[in-house]
Amino acid sequence: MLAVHDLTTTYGAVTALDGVSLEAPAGQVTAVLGANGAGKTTLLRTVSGLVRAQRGAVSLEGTDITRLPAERMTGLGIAHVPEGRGVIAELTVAENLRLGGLHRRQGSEPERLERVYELFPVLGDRSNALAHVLSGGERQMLVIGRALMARPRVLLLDEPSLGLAPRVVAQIFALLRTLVERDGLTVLLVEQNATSALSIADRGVVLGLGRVVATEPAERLAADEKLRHAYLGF
Amino acid sequence: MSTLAVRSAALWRVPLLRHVVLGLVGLTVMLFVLGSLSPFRDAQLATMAYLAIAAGGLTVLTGFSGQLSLGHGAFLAVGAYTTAVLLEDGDPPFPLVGVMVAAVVVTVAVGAVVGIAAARLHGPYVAGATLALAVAVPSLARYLDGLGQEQGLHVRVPDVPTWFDDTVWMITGADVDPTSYVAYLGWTALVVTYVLLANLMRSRVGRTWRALSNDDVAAEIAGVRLGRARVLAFVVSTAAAGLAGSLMAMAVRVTSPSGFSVDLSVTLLSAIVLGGLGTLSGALIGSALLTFLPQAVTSWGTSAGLSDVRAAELAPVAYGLIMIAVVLLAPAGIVGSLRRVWWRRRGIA
Amino acid sequence: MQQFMTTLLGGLTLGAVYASFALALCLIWRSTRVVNFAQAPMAMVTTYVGLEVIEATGSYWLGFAVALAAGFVLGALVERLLVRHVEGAGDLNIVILTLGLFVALHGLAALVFGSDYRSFPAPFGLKGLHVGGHNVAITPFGVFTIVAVGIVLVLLVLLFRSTDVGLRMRAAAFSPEVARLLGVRVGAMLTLGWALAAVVGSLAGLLIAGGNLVFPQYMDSVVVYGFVAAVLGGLDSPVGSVVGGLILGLVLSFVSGYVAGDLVPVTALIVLVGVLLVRPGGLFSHVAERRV
Amino acid sequence: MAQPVSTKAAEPLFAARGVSVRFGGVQALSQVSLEVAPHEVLGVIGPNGAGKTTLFNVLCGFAVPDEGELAWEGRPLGRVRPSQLAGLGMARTLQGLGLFDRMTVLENVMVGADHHARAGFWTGLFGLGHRDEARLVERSRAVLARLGVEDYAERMPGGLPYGVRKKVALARALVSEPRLLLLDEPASGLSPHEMEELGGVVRDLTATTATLLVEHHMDLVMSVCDHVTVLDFGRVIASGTPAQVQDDPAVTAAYLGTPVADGEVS
Amino acid sequence: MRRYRRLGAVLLVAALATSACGRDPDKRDSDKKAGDTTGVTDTSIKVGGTFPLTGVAAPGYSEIPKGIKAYFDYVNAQGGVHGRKIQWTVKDDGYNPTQTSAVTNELVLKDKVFAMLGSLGTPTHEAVVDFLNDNKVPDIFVSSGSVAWGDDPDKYPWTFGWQTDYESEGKVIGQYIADNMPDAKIGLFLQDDDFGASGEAGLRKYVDKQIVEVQKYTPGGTDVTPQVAALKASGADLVVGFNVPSYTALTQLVSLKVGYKPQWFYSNVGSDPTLVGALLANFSKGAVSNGASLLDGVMSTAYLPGVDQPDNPWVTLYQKVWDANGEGGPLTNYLVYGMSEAYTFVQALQAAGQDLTREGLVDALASDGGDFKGPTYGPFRYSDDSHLGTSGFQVVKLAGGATQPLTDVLTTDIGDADIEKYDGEPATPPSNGIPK
Repeated sequence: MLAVHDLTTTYGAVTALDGVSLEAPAGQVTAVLGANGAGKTTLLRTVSGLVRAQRGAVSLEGTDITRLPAERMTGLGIAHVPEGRGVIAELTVAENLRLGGLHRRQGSEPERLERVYELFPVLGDRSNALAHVLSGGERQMLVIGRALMARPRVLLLDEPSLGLAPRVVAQIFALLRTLVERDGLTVLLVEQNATSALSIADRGVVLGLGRVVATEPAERLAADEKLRHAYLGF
Repeated sequence: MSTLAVRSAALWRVPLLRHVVLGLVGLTVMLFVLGSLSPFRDAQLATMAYLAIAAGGLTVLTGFSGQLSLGHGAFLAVGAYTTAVLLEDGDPPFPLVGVMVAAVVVTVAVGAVVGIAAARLHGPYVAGATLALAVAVPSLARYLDGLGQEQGLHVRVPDVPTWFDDTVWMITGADVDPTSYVAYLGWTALVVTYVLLANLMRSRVGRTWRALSNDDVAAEIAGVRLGRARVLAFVVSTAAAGLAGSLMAMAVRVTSPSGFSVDLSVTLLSAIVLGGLGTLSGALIGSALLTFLPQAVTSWGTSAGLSDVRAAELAPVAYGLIMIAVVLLAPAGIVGSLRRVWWRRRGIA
Repeated sequence: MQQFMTTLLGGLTLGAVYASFALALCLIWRSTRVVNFAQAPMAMVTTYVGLEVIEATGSYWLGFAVALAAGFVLGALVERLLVRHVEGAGDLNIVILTLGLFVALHGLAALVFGSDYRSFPAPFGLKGLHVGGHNVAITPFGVFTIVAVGIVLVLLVLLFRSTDVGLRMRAAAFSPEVARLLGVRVGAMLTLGWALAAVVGSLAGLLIAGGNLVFPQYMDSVVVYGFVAAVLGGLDSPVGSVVGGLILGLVLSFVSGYVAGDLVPVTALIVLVGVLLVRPGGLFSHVAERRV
Repeated sequence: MAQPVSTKAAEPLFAARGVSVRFGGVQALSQVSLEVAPHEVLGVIGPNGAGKTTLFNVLCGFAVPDEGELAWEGRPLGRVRPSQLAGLGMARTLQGLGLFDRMTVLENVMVGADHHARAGFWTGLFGLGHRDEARLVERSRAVLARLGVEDYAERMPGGLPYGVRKKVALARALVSEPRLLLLDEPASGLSPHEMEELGGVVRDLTATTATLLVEHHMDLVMSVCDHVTVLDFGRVIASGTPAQVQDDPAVTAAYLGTPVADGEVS
Repeated sequence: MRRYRRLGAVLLVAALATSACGRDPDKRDSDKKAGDTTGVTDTSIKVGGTFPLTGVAAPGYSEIPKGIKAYFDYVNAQGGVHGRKIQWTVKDDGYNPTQTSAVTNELVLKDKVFAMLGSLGTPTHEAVVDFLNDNKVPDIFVSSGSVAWGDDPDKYPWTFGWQTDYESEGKVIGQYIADNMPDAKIGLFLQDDDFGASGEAGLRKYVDKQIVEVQKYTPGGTDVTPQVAALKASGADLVVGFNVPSYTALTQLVSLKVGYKPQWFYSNVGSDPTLVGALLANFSKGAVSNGASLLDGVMSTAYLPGVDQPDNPWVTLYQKVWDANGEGGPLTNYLVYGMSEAYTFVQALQAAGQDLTREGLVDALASDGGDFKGPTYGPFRYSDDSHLGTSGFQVVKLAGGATQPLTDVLTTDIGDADIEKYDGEPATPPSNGIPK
């Protein structure tokens, strides 16, 4: 489905990604794991075209999309969900959601809004509130709901667990799994919270200092020493 | 011989010596140049001198400490009106140098107040507030009876002192008429100002300014007291503006509100942009362009068949376009761009 | 009493003009974080374009429409050709750029349209209105000025609140990166923002010009007062801009009518600095956060 | 390599007690306390969003705590302004380097030495301060030499390798001869070799200086720190020697997370 | 160290010696004793002037130098004056004194004109009058009615006025009001400078007690609503305006707005019906159907024949000159003004004789100028004691774009001089249109 080959990205003199290759097979959750600064977020930003790749290629179902600008991604069915701070705080919840659905018009807008409110009832309750007042968990739900408004085929998720209480994390991850199984969504999930991510992922990729350290099925990785070392250094 | 070369090279590194030597050379050249030119050229050079002094001050403020003043014309006005009040009857209470010092002192007092207010603002707010100042000061001069209202005040430059006339005559064989006298004053003041400003820029104070205009957060962490440094830059800059205003009053011979419109402030800013933000030589080049470019452009315009009136508008069009082009193509300005090439040659950058 | 009414109504009309100008500044500030010091000369140029059309065709409204259209084009061009290329280059460069534009447009207008005073017609009478046998010191054109600014404010609110384009523009302004991820063409939205702002600015130019004399510097005072009005309301708030404009118009009108005309700029300065020192974000802003 | 010294008995050089900060509705820090003893390296670690940067900003006066206080040698500090740090004997590096790009490397470092300068405005104006300047130059060059980058003194930092620029930033902090050095993610963007070098420098500094290190490279933290404080959700979840912290299950859980129970969406 | 001290001593002595020996200052000026002929050759005379060609005061005034040029061209075409052709250079000062100073520098120091002629404006000319007198440049016929141009020849021996001064005009207007409208409540609308102040001084000699309100404006701003509102509020039913033409148009517009209908009495400067009418005509059709008609009934003064009198022999001459040498377009009162100044200047050149020097020109004007006959209604006052220009007026009323005289030609002078009826015959131009 989504394939990344030999991707290299630098910020000035700093190399953030150093020849990363990985695949996110259709209808599966692929978790990208790693400690702070391992290059996880950069990976997503490069895939979606926010950052220019120095080298390497990104392809969607065999079509090269490396050089496409970010605003074209929704049109291709790729939704990049930034972490919870990616809500537009100055807009209302409903406006944030509407914004997500401007580009792919399958079904009427109220209908799609309704669907998101079904998934996240709390958003429905606060639809006219400014996103500014939402809690961290609600913000995370909002950015995911906003991405779903475009009915994407591929979801790029950036640290959905960031700053959230474990109970909320569990709720969001469970929802994600449901979406994958019900709608056949392809998910590339970037996470620091390895155990949680691996518990819903099919496969796991561990990044360390901008390189792929390991690629393994999720259950195997969960018990792997490499993971522990990448995170804790011991 | 080589030790002498080494030693003089070492001495050259001492800013004071280097600046004073350059200053003395400048003064000498000035003496001969002004003596040999027509009074009209001298008058133009007097104009260039006060523009350059003001632009030098603005360089400290905008190019060095990163605060944008669109209201420097207002400070020139303060200096000019102080001078005009003291020179109204052509018989100042103290020598001419004292008049200039008084202009500087009064302007600095105003500049310090404005600087304290401006240090608390940032970015476009400083620009907007100083722009409002540029409009407010001339209108205040209109309002106050003692300042001659719309008509302004006459400025009578005292007669050329005999000793000065004689000395110049001895050296250059030319007489000093009142117009040239102002040019001599202006260029002497220019050289002194630039030596002092150059000293300051090379000193620890200048380094502090450059640091805070580069990155104020990092500068603050490194121990720079932002507010104090910013106000100091304002004070130094307005001191130069006061001196420039004083000379402008003498060169123009009248001080009236319409002489200090927003145009003047924008003109000064364009001088430092044209020449390159942050260097005194840039300010000097920019002032020269402002002084001599209009005539060239205007005469080009008339020869291209425009009427006098229309041709006179070509100069502002040229400034405006050059300002835009500089920002788009060479943000470091003329001198800055040359210097960058120089660095690249020497492999510094 | 009569003078009070005259001053009050004069202040409201003037305030409406400052408000529309401040609104234009605010639109640009919100989308690109630029204070467009060239707003006034841009409006001056489009007003001249309108005047030429009026003189050629004899139709005020045609000239009015052409001037607004010219504003749209000019605003878009300035964003596309100039502003876009200095984005992220620092406050200083952007301000200098708009000032360069300020100087150049002044000169160009004088070159092309001449620098004589020219009278600009008004579509409605310039005689004061009579209400119940009393003369009210507001002309039909003055009423038009206030109404026009009101309509523009309502239209802008509708645009931003109720249309997809408005939503896209707001998203692009508040959070360009997120907007891109959601498929918004941020560049196009910024261009549109400048174009709309220039239309509003052009309207201000036409409103000042109507029934008055026009020359290349006729908008200059509005540069300062429009900026003060925008800051008064908070550069980020369109409603604040309008309220700020009206407040400033009234304050300045009363100072001019009862104290001295020459003190108007000083008053504006005092208001500006006072507001900035007490509430750096303007009367209608939330508390500014410090960035590290 | 770590030499855990029992310093808890000694008077701490710098301490934060019960610091809490709220931003809008988010509790960024709650009741955080830590102590840095003289000559000690204290590491502050934690997963993304744990509140490390906020803590750093509080320590430097960029953010004002809603509760709690800071103390320097046992005396409460009150409201600190960033520019006062140098005077107190503290120096900080910035995550984004914060070098002055239009100044040479040497001048960059000299700005850091500014509070040692004696020359004032008037000396500067009349160009008389060259002896004082010479002292600053000497001092700055010495620090650059100590970090092995004196060859770059006359260059502009913009075009230099990242590792060199990091060292320049460190030199700018060190030249003020601080008694407490605050390092904000000093290892980000460095190669493993450069990181090792950095570790050596930090260890060497303990002779004169205490260091507070916010870092996410565990190798570095575990090898140079005397003590480590772990933050999660704005709270201190563990504190102790590197060995103690490594064995703490709370730390492992914070970093690796907890498994998600399979279940239906509520 | 000691060596430097000795060097210092030498320098000091040298400096003292220099200043002590000083050169004889007169010697250096000796070459100028014969008279200054700067700008004069056997075949040409360079003359320059500064005018507002752009900006607030440009409408109308920018035509004056065109009139001057047309008349000089006419004279040059007939051989010039004493065989010399007059070269006329005009510089734009935008009515900004700072700019006036700069362009005057250029005319005097770079272009080296023989004399300045007709330079316009009170505040603007204030900026350069000292400079011109210091440099002994004839400063002829300042286009402004300030009494500063001529009331003190000792202070400004090189400066001459031409038009009627504002103080005398104020006196004539004041006396007319006192005689004919003794019950009027007078409001004043004044330009905030010497122009307004002199007019007010003249007026107050006759109608001090009738004045109920004084409002001033600064050239540049175009909003005069506060001033007009204040005049209205004061209850003034007669407004005397000492203002430039643009402000006549503006006051008329604002009066419409605030519903104010006093009797207007504009000084000669601001009352040109053609120009003001043109400015007003462009405004909305409903309100101002015919700009000139808005001025019907407005009172003013006149000291020169205007284009509404096409049969006046002077106007006939100027029409001929303009048709032959002008830039096209209709003859206007500002062109008439310029040509009249140029005519008087040629008279002065004739009087100065074949050997033209700056001193000669000024002496000739002071001794013979009082007897010049020309287009002005009254005589000139030039003498050794006064350099003020003409002093005769008529009070007139505007109707249908033309002026109707309300009085005889009256003459007076500044200060306490009486106002008298002038009984001299109106002069007619010589047949070739060039003064002898």
